[in-house]
Amino acid sequence: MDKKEHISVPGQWPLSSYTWKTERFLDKYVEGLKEKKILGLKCPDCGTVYSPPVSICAKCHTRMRLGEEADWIRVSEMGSVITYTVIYTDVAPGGLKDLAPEERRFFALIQLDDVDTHFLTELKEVSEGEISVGMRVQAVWVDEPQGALSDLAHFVPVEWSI
Amino acid sequence: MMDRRVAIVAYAQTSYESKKDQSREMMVYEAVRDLLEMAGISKAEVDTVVSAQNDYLEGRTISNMRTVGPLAAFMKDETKVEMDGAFAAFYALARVLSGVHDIAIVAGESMASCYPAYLPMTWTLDPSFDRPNGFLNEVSAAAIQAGAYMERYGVSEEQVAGVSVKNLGNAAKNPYALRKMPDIDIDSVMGSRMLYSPIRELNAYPLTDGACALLLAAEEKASEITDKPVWIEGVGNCHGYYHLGDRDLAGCDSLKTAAEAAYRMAGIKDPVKDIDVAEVHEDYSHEELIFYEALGLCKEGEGAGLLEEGTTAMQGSLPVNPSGGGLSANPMCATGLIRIVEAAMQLRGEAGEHQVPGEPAVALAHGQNGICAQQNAVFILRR
Amino acid sequence: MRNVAVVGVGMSKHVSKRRDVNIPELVYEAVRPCFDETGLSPKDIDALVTGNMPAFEGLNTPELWGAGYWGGLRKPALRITTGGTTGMSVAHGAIYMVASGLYDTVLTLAFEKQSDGDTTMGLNSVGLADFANVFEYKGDMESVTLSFGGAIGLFVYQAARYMAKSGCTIDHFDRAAAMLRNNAAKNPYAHLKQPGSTAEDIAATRMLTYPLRYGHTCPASDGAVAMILTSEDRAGKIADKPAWIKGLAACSEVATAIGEYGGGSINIDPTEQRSCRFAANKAYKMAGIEDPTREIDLAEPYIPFAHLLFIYFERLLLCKEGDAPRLFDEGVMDIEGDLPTCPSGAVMSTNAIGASAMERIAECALQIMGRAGEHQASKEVHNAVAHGLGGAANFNTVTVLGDKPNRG
Amino acid sequence: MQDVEGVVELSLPMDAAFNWSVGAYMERFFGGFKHKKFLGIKCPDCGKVFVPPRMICEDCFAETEEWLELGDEGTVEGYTVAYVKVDEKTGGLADLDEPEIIALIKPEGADTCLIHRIAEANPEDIEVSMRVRAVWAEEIRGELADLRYFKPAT
Repeated sequence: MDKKEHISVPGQWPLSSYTWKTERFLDKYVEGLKEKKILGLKCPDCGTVYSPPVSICAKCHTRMRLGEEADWIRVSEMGSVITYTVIYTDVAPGGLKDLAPEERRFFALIQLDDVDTHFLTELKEVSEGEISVGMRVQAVWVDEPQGALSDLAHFVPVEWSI
Repeated sequence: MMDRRVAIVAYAQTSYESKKDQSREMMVYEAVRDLLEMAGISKAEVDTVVSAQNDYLEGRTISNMRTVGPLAAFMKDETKVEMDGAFAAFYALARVLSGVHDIAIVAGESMASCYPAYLPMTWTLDPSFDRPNGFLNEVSAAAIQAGAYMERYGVSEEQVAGVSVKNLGNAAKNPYALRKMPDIDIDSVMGSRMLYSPIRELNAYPLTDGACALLLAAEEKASEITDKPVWIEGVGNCHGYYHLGDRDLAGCDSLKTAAEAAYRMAGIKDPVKDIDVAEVHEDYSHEELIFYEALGLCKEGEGAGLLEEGTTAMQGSLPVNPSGGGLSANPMCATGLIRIVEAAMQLRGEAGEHQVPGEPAVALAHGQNGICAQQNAVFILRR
Repeated sequence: MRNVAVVGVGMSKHVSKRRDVNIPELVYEAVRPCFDETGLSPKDIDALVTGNMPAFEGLNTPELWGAGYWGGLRKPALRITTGGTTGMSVAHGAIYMVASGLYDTVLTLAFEKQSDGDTTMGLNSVGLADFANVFEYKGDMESVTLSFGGAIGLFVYQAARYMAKSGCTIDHFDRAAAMLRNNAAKNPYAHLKQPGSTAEDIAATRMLTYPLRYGHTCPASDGAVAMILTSEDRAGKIADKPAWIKGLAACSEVATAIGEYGGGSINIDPTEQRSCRFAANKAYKMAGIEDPTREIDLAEPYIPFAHLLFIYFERLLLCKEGDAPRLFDEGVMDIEGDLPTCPSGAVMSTNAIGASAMERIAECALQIMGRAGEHQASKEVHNAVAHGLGGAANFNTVTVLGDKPNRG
Repeated sequence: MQDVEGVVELSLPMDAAFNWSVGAYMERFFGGFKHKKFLGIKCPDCGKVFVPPRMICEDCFAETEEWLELGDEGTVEGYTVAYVKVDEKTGGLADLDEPEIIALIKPEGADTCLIHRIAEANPEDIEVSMRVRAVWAEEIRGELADLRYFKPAT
């Protein structure tokens, strides 16, 4: 508005001074990933299947039973693209830089078959022209799973269909 | 002024701890689950949910975004008051009074084990002067206030310590309290660590993890849910001066105004006679004495006398903080709501070991917000 | 509910940086006109309801500092904060204060001074705890950070799915953006004004993340809005032509895209906005509106990104699902159209975040009062709908305003 | 059913940075520091003189306009002796090596107080209504840090 230098006072919000706590609902899920299995957790009340799991079912206000074997189910490694994006720019010194077509990456919200939730993952082996909402995709595992979320490396289009 | 009668029909508290071994989401979930269980209703019957949360206590903005599930607010008219929980209850009351909603959940929570202790309140300070100077924080401000009050009325440190002795002794009988001290005496308060003179560790609230919830219902629904409704008969709410240097620190004008409004609405003529039990939100022991005076429970400068003659003791004629008050547990954003819940428990005769004698019929509950109680909310409840 | 009227509206100018004023001073610029225009003073005000986007300016409860500047000393105070919806959640708080019968005349205001703060870190802090858990369980942090750089992260997913469902194209987003930029040029309070902006100009801006371009996004603004609300018996004495609150509702879902602490989200389709339809239905019912497509004359949905113009036109039940792009093409949403939508230029042109959702109500009120000036809709506005969006597109708030109070 | 015990505790090394405009009134106040003076501002309605200065008299809802030069002396209206301080990282109360005096000081001619530190004095010698004088930095820049502390004005 005006060009005059104005006095201001610097300050901080030290987010690094906070601790957040959460229940260990991903422990068993990553144990499954180590064996190349995707697990889902079923709400004991309304039956909603979450994968990755959660600790509370918002739909019916029920605490999920993390210790109950019967509530954990193995779910499909195949699913559908709910929606996707293509990354055209990346943060670079001095602002954003455009990515060349071959540098662009694809991310998608995927819903696995038999699961009532979606999650974010990267899509590979796909081109900008091919990718679409509803596209069938399947999981690709890392060679040696460690029991980490990144064991489920990315998803690729399903090359065949039933 | 109120076209509809609104009652507290259920309540729930978590235990108050210095470090809970659960997420805040699970803590909130448990409080709301217990609340619905006590009311015997399901999530489907709830119309609206008002939470009291503060993003600087949660370490994330839009802190209510992740508590939709735990609050039983999924697909509900949910909102968040970023103040003490008593103000959330005040808003929920307005929502039900409007006739748009019949049943409201109110919940307040925070986890001191997750946020950087006394820093969030320093972020309420004027960023052009007091905050960068670094001298003021909630404890040093309270100390300056305590000094001003004691100087004005010739009150001694031992007299102020009497508040801690009463409240922390009461807390020993409260199963939810964090700081229980059945054997506390004046010497133990006077011997505790000096922080900012005259405030010592046992004059100040303990950092607390905890959550509290209550259920409000319009008259026609209230009778379906409980045969012991606690009616909200009056409310007052007031914002006072910001700058500490503008205020008369020996009193609390904004509480006085809030109390007068609540008394007017509830038809309270003589608070000492008309009120049977009170739960006030004191963060520091001297505040309770100032609050007695602002609430009109005694004349200005006579707070210490009221305490000493035993009027506000558990067995006195007007017990104040039978729960132990904020000195016994202070999960910020929940503390004022806890006062309302504790007052309701007293009226229902459900306070257990810390139940006051004489079947109280009228209770006062109070919540505060901001440094040195800048904003105050007062509730008058009747069984 | 007791009838509630909007009798005063004030806004500060919105710009990217107001380094010459502090927060209470900036907000005062919106409050003062409310008092001047209504002839009221703080003596006439029974309560103050306020809010801003928490954690963006690094100030905890800035009302503690500011309320006295705004006429709030010794008044009942309420601070409400809910993310992008804040401004409307605050206004709803003020409406309930009057509707409850507790108070008669209430001042409400919302604000943001983004130039004081760190908007990106502020936004990131929404999900820090969730991302931290992904990090803890050794997830691919690169995908999380790359695909969620600021608020746009979530909205690109929404835009791509809407295109697939409705069959509209990026060209629609370009033209919607151009319409809003032109509308903003007529609004004295708007921030980003680009008179004569064309779809080609928008199309020439850089693609940030498919399918949204730079020209489809909103600026960061410093600004404030204030309103005076009052009861029916007082409204006529204060304003010749008040705007009436006819219906209000809010609805919360769980966050989409990344669930709590990295869990899965049941809010599967980010374009569905079930909570918006739910709230709109409730608010229309309160307002006695049976067919919003015919009875609503003007809409101010919360549009920080161009594709949302179409999504919210549909989710506010102003047309059948999937029809919005066609109706836009036919000129229905123009200032001269049958159902002018965002004549203010929308959040896309002016985004002092905390204030934005209250400005939707303020703009509807100005249109009903006939005081919108250059951006006044051509048709007469009897009923209007305002909307707020917040969280990870999981909070929706709706307010229906009209030129007559509810009866019966 | 065996419950899953314990929680994951998380933190991230990220902070947010801010820069608050102090506004025209505080800019002028800091300008007064260049002359080693406190500037107050007077309400045109009630006549109250505010320090630090501000745009609005909250009581009258009036815009303040008349600036006053108040010198750099004042009286102690209240105080505390600090044995601890708030740790900038953890937010906890850390012991101070030497106690520090924090006081409400009413500059001469003002109706409100500001909060600052008193040094060059023993805590036991401080009392309400004693006079104190500002001690200024050697190099004055027209900013907050120019005002180092107050000391007894003997």
